[in-house]
Amino acid sequence: MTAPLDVPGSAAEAQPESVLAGAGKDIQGRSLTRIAWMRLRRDKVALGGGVVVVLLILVAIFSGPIISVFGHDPLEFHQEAIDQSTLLPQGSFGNMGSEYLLGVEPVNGRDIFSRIVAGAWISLLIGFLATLVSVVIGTVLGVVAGYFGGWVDQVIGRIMDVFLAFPLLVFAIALAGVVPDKGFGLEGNGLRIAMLIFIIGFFSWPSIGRIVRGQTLSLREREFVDAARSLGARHGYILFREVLPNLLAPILVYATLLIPTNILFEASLSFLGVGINPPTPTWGGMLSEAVRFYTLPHFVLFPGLAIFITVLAFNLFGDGLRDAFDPRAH
Amino acid sequence: GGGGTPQQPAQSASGGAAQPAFNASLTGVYNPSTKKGGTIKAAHSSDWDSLDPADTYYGYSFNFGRLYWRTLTTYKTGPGPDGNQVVPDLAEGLGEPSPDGKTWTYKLRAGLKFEDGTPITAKDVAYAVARSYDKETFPHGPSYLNELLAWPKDFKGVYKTPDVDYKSAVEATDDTTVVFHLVKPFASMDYIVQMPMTAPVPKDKDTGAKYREHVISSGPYKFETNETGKRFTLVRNDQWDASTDPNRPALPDKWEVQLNVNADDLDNQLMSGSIQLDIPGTGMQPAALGKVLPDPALKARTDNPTIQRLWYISVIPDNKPLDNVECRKAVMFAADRVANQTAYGGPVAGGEIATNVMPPGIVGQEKFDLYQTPENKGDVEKAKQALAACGQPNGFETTMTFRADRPREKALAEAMQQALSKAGIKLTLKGFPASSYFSDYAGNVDYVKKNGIGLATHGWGSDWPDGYGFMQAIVDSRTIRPAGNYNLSVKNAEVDKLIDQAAGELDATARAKLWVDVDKKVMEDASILPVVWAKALLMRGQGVTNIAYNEGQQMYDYVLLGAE
Amino acid sequence: MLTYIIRRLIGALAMLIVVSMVTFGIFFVVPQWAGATPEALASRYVGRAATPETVHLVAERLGFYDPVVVQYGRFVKGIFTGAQYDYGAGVEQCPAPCFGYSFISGQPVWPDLVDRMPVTFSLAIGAAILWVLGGVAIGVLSALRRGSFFDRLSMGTALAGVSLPIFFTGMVSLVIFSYGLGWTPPGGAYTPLAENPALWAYDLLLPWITLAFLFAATYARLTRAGMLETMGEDYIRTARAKGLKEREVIVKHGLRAALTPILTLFGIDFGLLIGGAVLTETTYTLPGLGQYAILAIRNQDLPQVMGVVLVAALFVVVASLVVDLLYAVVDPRVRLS
Amino acid sequence: MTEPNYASEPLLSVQDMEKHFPVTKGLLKRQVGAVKAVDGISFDVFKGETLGLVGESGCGKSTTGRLVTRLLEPTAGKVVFEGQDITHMSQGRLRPLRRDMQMIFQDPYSSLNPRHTVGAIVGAPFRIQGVQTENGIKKAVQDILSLVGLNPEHYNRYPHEFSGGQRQRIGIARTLALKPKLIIADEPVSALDVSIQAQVVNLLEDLQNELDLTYVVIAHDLSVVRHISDRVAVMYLGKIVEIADRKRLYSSPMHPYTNALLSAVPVPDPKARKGRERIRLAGDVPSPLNPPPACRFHTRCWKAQEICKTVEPPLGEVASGHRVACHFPENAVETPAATAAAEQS
Amino acid sequence: MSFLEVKDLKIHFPTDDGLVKSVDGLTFDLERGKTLGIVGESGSGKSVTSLGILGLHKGGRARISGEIWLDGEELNGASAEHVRGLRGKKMAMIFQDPLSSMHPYYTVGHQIIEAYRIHNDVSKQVARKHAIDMLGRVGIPEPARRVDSYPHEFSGGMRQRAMIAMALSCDPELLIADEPTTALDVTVQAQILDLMVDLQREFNSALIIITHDLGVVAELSDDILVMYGGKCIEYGPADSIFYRPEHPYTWGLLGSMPRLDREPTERLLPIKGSPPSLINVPPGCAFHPRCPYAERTQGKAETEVPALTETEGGHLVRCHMSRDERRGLWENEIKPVLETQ
Ligand SMILES: Nc1ncnc2c1ncn2[C@@H]1O[C@H](COP(=O)(O)OP(=O)(O)OP(=O)(O)O)[C@@H](O)[C@H]1O
Ligand SMILES: Nc1ncnc2c1ncn2[C@@H]1O[C@H](COP(=O)(O)OP(=O)(O)OP(=O)(O)O)[C@@H](O)[C@H]1O
Ligand SMILES: [Mg+2]
Ligand SMILES: [Mg+2]
Ligand code: NI
Repeated sequence: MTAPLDVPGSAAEAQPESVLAGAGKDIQGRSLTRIAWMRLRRDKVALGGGVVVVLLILVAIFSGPIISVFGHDPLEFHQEAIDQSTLLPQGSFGNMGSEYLLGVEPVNGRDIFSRIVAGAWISLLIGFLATLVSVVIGTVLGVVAGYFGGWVDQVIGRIMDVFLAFPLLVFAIALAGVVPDKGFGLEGNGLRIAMLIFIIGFFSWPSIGRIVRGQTLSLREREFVDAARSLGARHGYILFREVLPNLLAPILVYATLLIPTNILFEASLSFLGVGINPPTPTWGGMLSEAVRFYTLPHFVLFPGLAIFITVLAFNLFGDGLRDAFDPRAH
Repeated sequence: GGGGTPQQPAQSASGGAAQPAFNASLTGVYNPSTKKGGTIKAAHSSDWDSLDPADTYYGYSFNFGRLYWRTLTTYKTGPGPDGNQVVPDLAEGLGEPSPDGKTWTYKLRAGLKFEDGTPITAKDVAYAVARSYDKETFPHGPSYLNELLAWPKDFKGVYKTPDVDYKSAVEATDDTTVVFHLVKPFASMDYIVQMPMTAPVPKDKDTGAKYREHVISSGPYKFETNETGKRFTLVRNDQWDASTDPNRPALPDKWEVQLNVNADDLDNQLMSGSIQLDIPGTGMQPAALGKVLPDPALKARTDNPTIQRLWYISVIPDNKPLDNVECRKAVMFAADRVANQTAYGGPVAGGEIATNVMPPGIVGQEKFDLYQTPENKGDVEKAKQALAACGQPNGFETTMTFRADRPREKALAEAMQQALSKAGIKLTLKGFPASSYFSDYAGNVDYVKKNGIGLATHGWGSDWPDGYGFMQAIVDSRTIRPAGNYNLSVKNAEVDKLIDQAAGELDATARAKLWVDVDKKVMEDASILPVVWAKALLMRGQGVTNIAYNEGQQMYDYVLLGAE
Repeated sequence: MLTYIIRRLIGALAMLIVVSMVTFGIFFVVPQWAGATPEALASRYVGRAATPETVHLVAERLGFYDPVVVQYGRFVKGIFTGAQYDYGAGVEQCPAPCFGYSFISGQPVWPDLVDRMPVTFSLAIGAAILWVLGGVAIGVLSALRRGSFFDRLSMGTALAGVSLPIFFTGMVSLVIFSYGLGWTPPGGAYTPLAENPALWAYDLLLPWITLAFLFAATYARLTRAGMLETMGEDYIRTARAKGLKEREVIVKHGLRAALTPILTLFGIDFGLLIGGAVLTETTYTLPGLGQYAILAIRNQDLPQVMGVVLVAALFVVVASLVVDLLYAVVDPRVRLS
Repeated sequence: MTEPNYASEPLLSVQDMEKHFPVTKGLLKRQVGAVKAVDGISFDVFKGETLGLVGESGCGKSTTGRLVTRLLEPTAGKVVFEGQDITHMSQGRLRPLRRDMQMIFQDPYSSLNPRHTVGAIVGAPFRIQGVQTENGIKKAVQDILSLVGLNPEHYNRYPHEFSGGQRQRIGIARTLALKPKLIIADEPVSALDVSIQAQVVNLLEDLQNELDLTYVVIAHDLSVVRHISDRVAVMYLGKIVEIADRKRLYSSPMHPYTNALLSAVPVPDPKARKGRERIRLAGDVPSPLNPPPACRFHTRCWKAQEICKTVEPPLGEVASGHRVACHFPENAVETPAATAAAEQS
Repeated sequence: MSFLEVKDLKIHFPTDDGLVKSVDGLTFDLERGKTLGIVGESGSGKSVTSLGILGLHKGGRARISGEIWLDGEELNGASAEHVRGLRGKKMAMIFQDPLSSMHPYYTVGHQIIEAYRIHNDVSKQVARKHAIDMLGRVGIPEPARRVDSYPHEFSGGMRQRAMIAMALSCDPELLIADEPTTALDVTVQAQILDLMVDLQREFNSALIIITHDLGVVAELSDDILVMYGGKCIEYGPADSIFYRPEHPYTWGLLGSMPRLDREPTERLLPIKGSPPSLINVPPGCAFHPRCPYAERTQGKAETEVPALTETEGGHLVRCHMSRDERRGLWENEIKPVLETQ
């Protein structure tokens, strides 16, 4: 016989307060996403960051139309906007005005506004895809290390240590400086962008890898993994069906926080002169040119601000996301 | 002004303090003085290749080195066109060629001494020349003498084969006579021996590759301290006898040289006066230009000479369709010379628009223009015609290389890309690190062929101001080797023939004419797209006297300078 | 404990070997994909218009005709047993650790490195003091006044600090404070401490502040997070229940625990910085290891690159070892085995 | 209610099972010792019965459970399930057998994947085992949900939307999906509040009656174990020290340790505290890293004598179905050690 | 006036999700030398109450109202600094999880010395002696050596003893033990409980013991307070609560637990449903959704909060049913089931 067990409807409703009732035990599940979203919505600063991120993405996607409406072709020279003897922009403030919203570059008079807008595309592309590379490498290695443990973990852990001890920037420069310019069916800037994505992604995976490994380690100890094992589940099932879904939130959060790091990494490489081939504009590249023209505030500031705002927006958003997903934070 | 001897500098100068004026030291000595004493503070934005006379190949090094070394001949000091002339230095007079032009004899002055007081003899000069032969130890220095002199077969350098007598190439027939034996007639020997390979080195003080750490002075100054890569100081060499040296007034007591100073900081310090001399002498940085040019007071402190340097683009005929001369001509016509000039820094800091290979300062140079375009801004029509003749009416695609760490070359590449696109020629730009640009990329035959490189930015400055000194290295197809080439585009048998003819021609005017012919041939071949004959905006340091721009050195004449 | 240190050192050695092999690989193998020959490599290190013969000789002297493995072996041997350098007129002994001689200047690399270390040390130590003090103080205050105006302001600033590229802040501060106001010396200024301590500090002030700003931001955020976490721990409640004064609760119980993870981060950051603050030194043209690294790479001077990379990696390894040992001192739960 | 059948073959038989976790040290990961979590235990479980396994924390209860279900590899010994030796069976061959042997976990919060719906959790066994169900998995899952007293409508909800007790029901539902014969329950109620514990205990009992299940229930709460078990095994430091049917064990425990355990349990009766005479054990359970030799309990035992430190008492049958590993058992007519000692002297 | 008097204590936490009424109008008192047991389900507000008495919520987000009188002093209105001075000396606390409650970086001795020296102006040596003394008194072997051990080097039972030593180092007059044995094994639990009884006798302190184990309460307490949903639902002398419980929740608790001291029952009598949320405490009687007798109150249970009324000598119950009804149910329906089965 079955016991007449009562299922009180009300108690079984979704109760965010079960978060409080079960103090100490972290509550996850879809609620996590939902609670996170609730928290995020209340976090105006993070939302602001998110809005800026979305705007930036839109700007990057629609850079073509934006440039054609508000500026000039980012590659086009405007000798007429340049003082031919000093080669500096004519007029004050770098020839800023309705014609050139943010002024023009010295020497060749290219439209800074257009170049910054066009640069957004590269920065975001590299930021996102490099992060994707790191996330893929980091997640795979992190999960494998955390799940299988033992010598696998030892080996992967050592690899991470090596990466952490590398003077990465130096390596990235060395590598970016000597890469051949043809290969993998790509050529020219296509290949360079791919290389940068690879290099940046490849050098920044350990940060995600560590987090994923840690999370996997603790997930592996959770009883639902044992439950799956005792049902006869294979490693693949456990990894993909049981462990991975629980890693998505932290991965998402740290990926969001890695994007700005990678954008900065790209900017640093471009700044050090091993970025994309000209004339394709990048923010770091613009800044590195601006070094020679440091007397022109507009030339220095706008690309710098572009990097700053982008990175800040991602950081704000990522921070908010992390807080929102943090089971401990209220 | 006339080129007075340094002892009575610049007759044109008024007695008192000179009035600062733009280009004041191009034609006369600015702020002339004979006052001795004081210190000149100089700075360099990077590092010397080497301080060793056998191992250096930079113009500034040749110029500055004269403070601590003396060569058989040297450029006449002082401003104006006379600076291109060579005058005797260690030697009593210019070289005496044998009638076949294959033996050159130089006689040394009397009373020459090294800093340690030992006399300088012809043996020391011959030893220095022989020593410079060893390119394994001295890879940086010029190798003219390696090729010109009749070295014994088994001679591998003074260190590896110390017992081999090299007198078949260079010998000291007595204490004061140096004789050079050439493998072929060569007219410009006086120019060659003004290079530091002939600066005497005492054999017993020679430490090979380490000699650079302490070079034994034969000039008016000697090393006091030398911190490699950071700084060094020169102080008076009391063994130097002014009476043996008509070229060097040796005014300051001391020279302090700072290395690896940030280029922008260097300019700022030069303007403010805390540094008095910018050693490389290649001109100010853009940031400084922006301050100097609009400011009359600052501008009056500057000079703007044209130097014997051509910035150019090799139009490499190795790949289709640039193997067709018409296609190369299309490039010539399509290029926007004004934009190119701007890329290099404009008419002031960049240079004069170049229409042919040889720059104006070269003896006997002629200016001509085979590819005239309206206002020098390129002619799309003519370019298209040329394209049609080449069989590429819709244009073509090719790749242009440049040195990524050189902003001007980058700007040039961008300008070319813009201009050529108007004629339908699509350029892909590729930047490479300067350190491996010639070895691995734009100067590597295989690379260029495999990667379809069509255009490559280059620059060339003369080693001495005649046709050979300027042209030979960049238009002689026989110099082409697998890697490290400066010339990959000019491969023309006729050009090579003309070069041989010119090199052996002892008559100066005929020789100059032949070099102009070479120039014309190259331009007809359309394998070099000249960009600018370089100019530099040089700033005279504050508190520096006796400043004159010397055309031979292509910068201020460092041995003339004095401190107020 | 001793075995632990030995094990770590062996691990470090293995890591340095990996690092050096990768560096070698990047230098030799990648150009070979692009079809570079020994001569092509050698022609990087000759003067302009050098003859093929010169190039060949140089390639021979630098040993480029040997297989990469042999060259690598020679390099490693040099480190352990020293190497000899033929300078033409004689042979010089380069004692171990010999990182070889620059391909370009023929100067031994090790003295160069030693020469530049003080600059980087000065930069790193000064900045570290500033950022640790500043970052931790701000982090603690923010955590204690969570949600206050101060908290929001400092965390906002911290986030800005993290988001600003140092080459941008460096450039802007140089333009403003050095070129504009003339308060600080221009880039490139460095006076050794022994020479003139006041000038040393004055020259490094701007780099210190810029660098510290970047790191202080991170540390403030981490300290705050760490403090918030520890202050919620049970043992803090115990300390309060004992009647401990709040200040002591914060400093002796809260901060002590909150700072331990920061120690780890500090070890790595500091180690990396000592290994070369590439961007800072480039921006301020400080003659330290970072600048050296960049120059070496620009000049493709392999011995220099190897030297600086290995030294950099060594510092990271040593720093993390020191941190781990310290950790065991600070946190009795950590057992080193 | 079904009665256990002791006459037939045991459903599960564990023989001399050991599990040693290596402790490594040094450069080469030299093994310097072992945590003897389970150190040679044997017991049988018969169809339809509930075997309770009690003992203090760290004595190896969970390890035993995990060894039986082959979540851990035994170091030595044998596990026989339904006559098949599964000790070293490969996971692949084991997979079909897993249907018959399931495990309930202690922590209802960590045993359910927070990212899966109840439907997915309870349906997982079908998917993993590739079992076809007549009316589709959903129907089967809903049937099980109502069996454990959950609303089948809640198929699409996530674990966090349920209370602790309900979650434990979900966990139980998952184990029931494949209609197992044996269920190992590792502390199924210790994470729950008292009022909820009772619900789950009742559910387990009802399910046993209805589905003809066999249980091994691991717990440290003696009263809960007594409530649901037919037989009880008491573990101490990796060993079973006493095993007997419930009545005997609780009314006349023989091993001093069992005695001490029973007398240590606080009784919810204020008057009882005055009258009761308690055995107080000194100290804590020793570390399984280097357990005391011979009788492991001798360090805390008030009856311990020299022999306890040198001779390990076997788990001998003292009365029918009552085995105890002690030289000086209580409540026994004759002590095996005393006899042995007498014979020797 | 009693030694400790708590009057209408309310501790509420405003959170993002709403106001958490963790403690909602709690009144009790306690004499020195007596023990009060507080029982209730998880989340019923037991720990919050104890922390509230010690003033450990101050400075946090808690909203505290009501009065707490300790030895004639009102604590709730007193300055934080004053209350701090009382902590450790006049009132002390033992926490549930001794490992996380002790600072991992300091030795056990250090932590006891620290506690002692806050309130006693003595040298380190003296304090150390005292610490060793205390460790010995709580039954830690070789106290002079173990005083320099770190908490993680102690076993669970030893840690809890050390915790007790720390709490008692200044002879507090009020000792609150919040689930002091939940993390421990039965045999060790028995040791600790014995120790607490002995020490309480020795120090003659007032003891509050918080637990959800009715057995522990029965073992130690003179008075018992049953909490549910932040409120006291039954409060009175231990005997009275155990032998004549009047609240259906208390019945439920008794019915839920299997008992060793009686013949095993066939079935347990669980309380249906699950504990309430403290944000949305059910209106009226918080227990009504789970109460089998709720309908007997004709809907009052859903709307009206029952008052805490006295039934007999100090035994208070919060229930809508009449006293006779409750008595009747207990005697006729509940008690027989619990005892006979
Ligand atoms: N994976 C492991 N590696 C090393 N030691 C382990 C491992 N798992 C368990 N142990 C040790 O084995 C012993 C027995 O552990 P087990 O979990 O079986 O105890 P338990 O009786 O279930 O205790 P509890 O009541 O605390 O759950 C313990 O000392 C434990 O520390
Ligand atoms: N600082 C706080 N902020 C918000 N809510 C809190 C806070 N502290 C406690 N609570 C809530 O108050 C309620 C009562 O908590 P309390 O810790 O007193 O329960 P308890 O009876 O001790 O339970 P347990 O038996 O699990 O220890 C819980 O719902 C808890 O989530
Ligand atoms: Mg267990
Ligand atoms: Mg509690
Ligand atoms: Ni336009």
